[in-house]
Amino acid sequence: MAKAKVFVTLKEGILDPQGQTVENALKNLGYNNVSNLRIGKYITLDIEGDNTKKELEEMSHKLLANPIIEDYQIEIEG
Amino acid sequence: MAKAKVFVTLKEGILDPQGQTVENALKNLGYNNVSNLRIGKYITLDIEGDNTKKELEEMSHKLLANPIIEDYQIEIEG
Amino acid sequence: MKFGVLVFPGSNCDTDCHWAVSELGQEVDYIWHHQTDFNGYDCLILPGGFSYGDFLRSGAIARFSPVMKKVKQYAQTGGLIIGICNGFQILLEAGLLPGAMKRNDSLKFICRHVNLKTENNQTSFTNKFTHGQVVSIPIAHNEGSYFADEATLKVLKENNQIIFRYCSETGNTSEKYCPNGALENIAGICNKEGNVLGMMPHPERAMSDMLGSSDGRMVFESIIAASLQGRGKRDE
Amino acid sequence: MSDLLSIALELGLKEDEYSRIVKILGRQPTKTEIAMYSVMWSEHCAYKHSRKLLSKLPKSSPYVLQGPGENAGIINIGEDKAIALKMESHNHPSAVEPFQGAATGVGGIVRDIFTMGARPIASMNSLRFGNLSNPRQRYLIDGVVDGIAQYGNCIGVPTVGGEIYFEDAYAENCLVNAMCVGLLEGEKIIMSGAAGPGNLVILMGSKTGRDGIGGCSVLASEEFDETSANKRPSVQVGNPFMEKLLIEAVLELKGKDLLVALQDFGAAGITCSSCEMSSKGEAGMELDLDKVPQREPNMAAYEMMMSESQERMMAVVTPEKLEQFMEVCDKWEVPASVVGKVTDDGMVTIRHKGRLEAQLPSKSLTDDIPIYCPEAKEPPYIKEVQSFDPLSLKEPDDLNEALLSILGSPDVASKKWVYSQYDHMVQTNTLLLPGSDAAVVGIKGTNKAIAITTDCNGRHCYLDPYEGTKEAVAEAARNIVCCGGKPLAVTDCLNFGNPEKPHIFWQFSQSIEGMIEACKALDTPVVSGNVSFYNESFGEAIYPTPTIGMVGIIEDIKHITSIAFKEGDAIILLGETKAELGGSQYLKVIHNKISGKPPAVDLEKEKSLQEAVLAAIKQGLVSSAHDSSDGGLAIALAKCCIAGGVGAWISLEYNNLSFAQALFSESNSRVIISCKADNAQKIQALCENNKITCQNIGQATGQSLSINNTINLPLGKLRDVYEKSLEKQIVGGKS
Ligand SMILES: Nc1ncnc2c1ncn2[C@@H]1O[C@H](COP(=O)(O)OP(=O)(O)O)[C@@H](O)[C@H]1O
Ligand SMILES: [Mg+2]
Repeated sequence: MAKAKVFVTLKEGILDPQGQTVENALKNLGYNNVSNLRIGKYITLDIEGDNTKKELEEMSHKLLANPIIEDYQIEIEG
Repeated sequence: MAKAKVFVTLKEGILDPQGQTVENALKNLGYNNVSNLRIGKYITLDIEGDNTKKELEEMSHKLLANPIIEDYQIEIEG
Repeated sequence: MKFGVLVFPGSNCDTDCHWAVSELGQEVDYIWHHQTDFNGYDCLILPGGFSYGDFLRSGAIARFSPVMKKVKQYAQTGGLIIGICNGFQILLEAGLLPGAMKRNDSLKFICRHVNLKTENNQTSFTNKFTHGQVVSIPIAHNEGSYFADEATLKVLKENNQIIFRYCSETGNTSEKYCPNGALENIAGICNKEGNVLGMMPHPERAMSDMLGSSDGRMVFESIIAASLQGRGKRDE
Repeated sequence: MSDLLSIALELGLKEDEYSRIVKILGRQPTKTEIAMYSVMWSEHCAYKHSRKLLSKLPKSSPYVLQGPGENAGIINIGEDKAIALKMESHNHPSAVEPFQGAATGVGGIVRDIFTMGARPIASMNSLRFGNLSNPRQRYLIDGVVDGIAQYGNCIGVPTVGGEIYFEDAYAENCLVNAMCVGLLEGEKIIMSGAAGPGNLVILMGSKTGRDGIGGCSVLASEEFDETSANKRPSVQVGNPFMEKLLIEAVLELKGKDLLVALQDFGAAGITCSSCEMSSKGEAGMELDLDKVPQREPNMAAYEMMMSESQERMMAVVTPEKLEQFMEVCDKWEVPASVVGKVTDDGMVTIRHKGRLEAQLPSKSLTDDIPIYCPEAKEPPYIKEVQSFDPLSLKEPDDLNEALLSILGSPDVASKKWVYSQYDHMVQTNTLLLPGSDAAVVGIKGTNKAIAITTDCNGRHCYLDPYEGTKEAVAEAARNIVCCGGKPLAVTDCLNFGNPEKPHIFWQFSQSIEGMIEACKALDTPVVSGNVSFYNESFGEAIYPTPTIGMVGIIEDIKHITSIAFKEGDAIILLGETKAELGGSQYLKVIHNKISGKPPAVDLEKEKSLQEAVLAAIKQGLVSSAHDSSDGGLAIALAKCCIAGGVGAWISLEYNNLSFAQALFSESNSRVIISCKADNAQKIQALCENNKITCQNIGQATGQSLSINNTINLPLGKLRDVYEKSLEKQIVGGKS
């Protein structure tokens, strides 16, 4: 069994109002040194089998991310 | 300037209905080899200054994560 | 004519859509998300709600329901399909309509009546409207900020696929009358062939003045009229 | 001290309560049994301090089909239809985690409704926070509203109204009271009494995890050392998607007659439902915890018995119907497992891993409980505040400014920022959009609608719990009448401090007294409710807050009346304005004072006023109606203008009052009506018949509100202040 992580992020150039709102909130708390904050999804899961890389690609493409607005990245551990 | 990542995850034992539902959906798509799927947040940002580690800790604790139900992890690059 | 209202786990406007078309004297059935072999319908409605809790992205999981294969076939053979709110989101995720839905730019759920400008009244869903007519129909959604890349937007415009835009009471479609951050105030689009419509506002909630507006009736009345003229195709 | 006794004490039982347990059992209890008693005998489940007084509330009326005692009260509305109603608090969980606390509050109250076999058709909520200038309060309201919205919107039950107040007294103890109303069609109600020995006990819904068992972790060291504290989250997380599936599954099970009994899991999960179902059904129950679907490995017996995992229910089903039952659950993708059976020995028997974990007489947990009747003593502040004379304060020079300040104060300002986040239109029955006195929900297939409201002015209850509570009931009824409805029944949520303190218990008993009188006088029996004590921190209690939820019937939807003035209407004031500025918004906002005698309620007057208003509405004489409450007459007039998009030209006679009193006094039993000029006389005649003072005070016209030529405010300005103030204060932190 492997542990896998999938990071889903909004494509560059697509506005991220949530990220912006959080960034503003941080600035209001005095953290003026923060910029370019963006919020994505961090999906962790356990997966069995030998074909995990390919399957994770498929899952991400089909379901976990929406390729029109999102990118994804996969990491497999152990 | 450093690039930082904050991973926010639900504490162990806290119900993750979203993760559960997505896991079921993957199973219905035939990926029966997936388990323990959980969904958290993946926050990326740029930060200036020399005190970034400590400040990111503070921000995460105060705002980015909800310490009552969430844990966080910080990574700082370059 | 006969409508079919799809029911996914978590749909919650299914009964409202059922009620709305019954009010207009039409036959209507529910179609369960597992069903793969239905036929005899003149129009399918994908209702609003939170299919699969809207977890991950709204509509993302529902589009893999067994029923959706048949819905795609139905679309390809020219059948009329209207997706409302969550139904619109499902159609986008399923690729039956172009583009994607993002979270409202306010990051809040918004429930209220909005004004819509009818940009194209030559469709099976809008033939009872006049061109440019401003109507009041409520929205109720968290993810209604329509997005499409430039190329897609260009195609939408070229083919007159933008059906409704958010606007002011007088039909001004400037950005400040957009409740959710949607690209060019887009509230509803159809496919190139004109038989599939997706819209965020809920026409089934605007069926009588007692509910605050009766403008939504025109959407269903248009479908009925189109069907009588033989537009769309009964799937036998 | 014995180990067992110290565990009992840590779990909140008292020493003599522990002795009582030993006596009932005739032996030492097991640890799991102590845990079970500790929750079943807790204030929350047992109503130890309130039971006695609550028993005096009026509960019956020919149309009451189910009074207090079941999951919800039920009233008959004719045409083979009935309405289930219930309100409940989720104060503490919301203070800890506002989003999940409020969300699970909605989930819980909605379950109470469909557990009875009613389809939930409307939700309401009554909220209290501290001052919005404090960022924590803004965080709380944002989270609470978001939690209510996300849960309620997802399950497709419209959240049609509620109320929100901001007082320092709630800063450390916000109140989140959620109410739900359901529609029953046909005769059948599902009850919770487990009947028929041999019948199967089924657990349906989510798996059981270690949610909400924080307090019981004292048992952990005994049974389960290796689990770290961090595995015992005390925050419950809601899953509205599962709830929606449960609603549909349960209603289909009811429709197919597959249920003997059903109970949702409130506090204390399996413990509470197994004990209550057994006790109510005069039966027993045997459960095997190994069969409970678990979300986490290695759960101990007490963890399963105490778990507060959400979206779970317990059903009793006959063996013959099991297969059909499971088919329905499968269809809706609701997990369900048989976990035990009904027995005839009156005992709740719990086994786990082959071990007998508990065997208790069910009645001992639900009926044979310790009852307390604490001492009540009037707190000293009462005399002090009641002797304060608002007339001793200098009136402001600029009453226009004063009016705007009150209109824009968060208690009074429009709650649009809140209700636009709630789906208030789903189910297509919402016949009056939020903004009027009560919410109105149509009943399809009939010409009827129901009106729903929640009311309580905590400030008034603090200054005089007896009058304040009378007022809450009177105002609720008045709100329903103003919408065209006849008040039918009450559900309440009584939020107080620590009842073991004589001053708090005095507030409580005064409040109950007032409620009894008002409910009797207005013919609105109390059919369900909830008590939330111990709302204190650092020794300071919240204001006594007996929230009244009320449902009324509108016999014909053409009687539905909003608060909106119509151009050209005559404006009539029913009722008398008295020198009653005590506890008013005016004192709070303009003079920064919470003091004085709050307005009194003459229940007989109130009753005849309401009858006159309803008669006028039913005769078709009325084009708008609005009761005058928070902020007084001037604020009520402003709201009618804003809602109608029309100004008003008002001329008040105020005899021996000052002008500020005439504008801002919060005297009860007043309603502003507008009507076609021709109808004014008929309305006057109706009032004379009912011995109600009635004054023709002006006309709806133009684009500004003018009162005696002294108040002169353009409509646009009023609307701006009314509609934008709350959002500005929540989002921007500005006041
Ligand atoms: N917590 C809330 N949730 C939903 N709606 C609310 C809430 N608070 C207030 N409202 C709605 O806002 C409107 C005005 O509320 P309120 O100021 O209490 O009115 P009134 O003074 O006329 O009783 C009502 O329709 C009420 O239901
Ligand atoms: Mg009111």
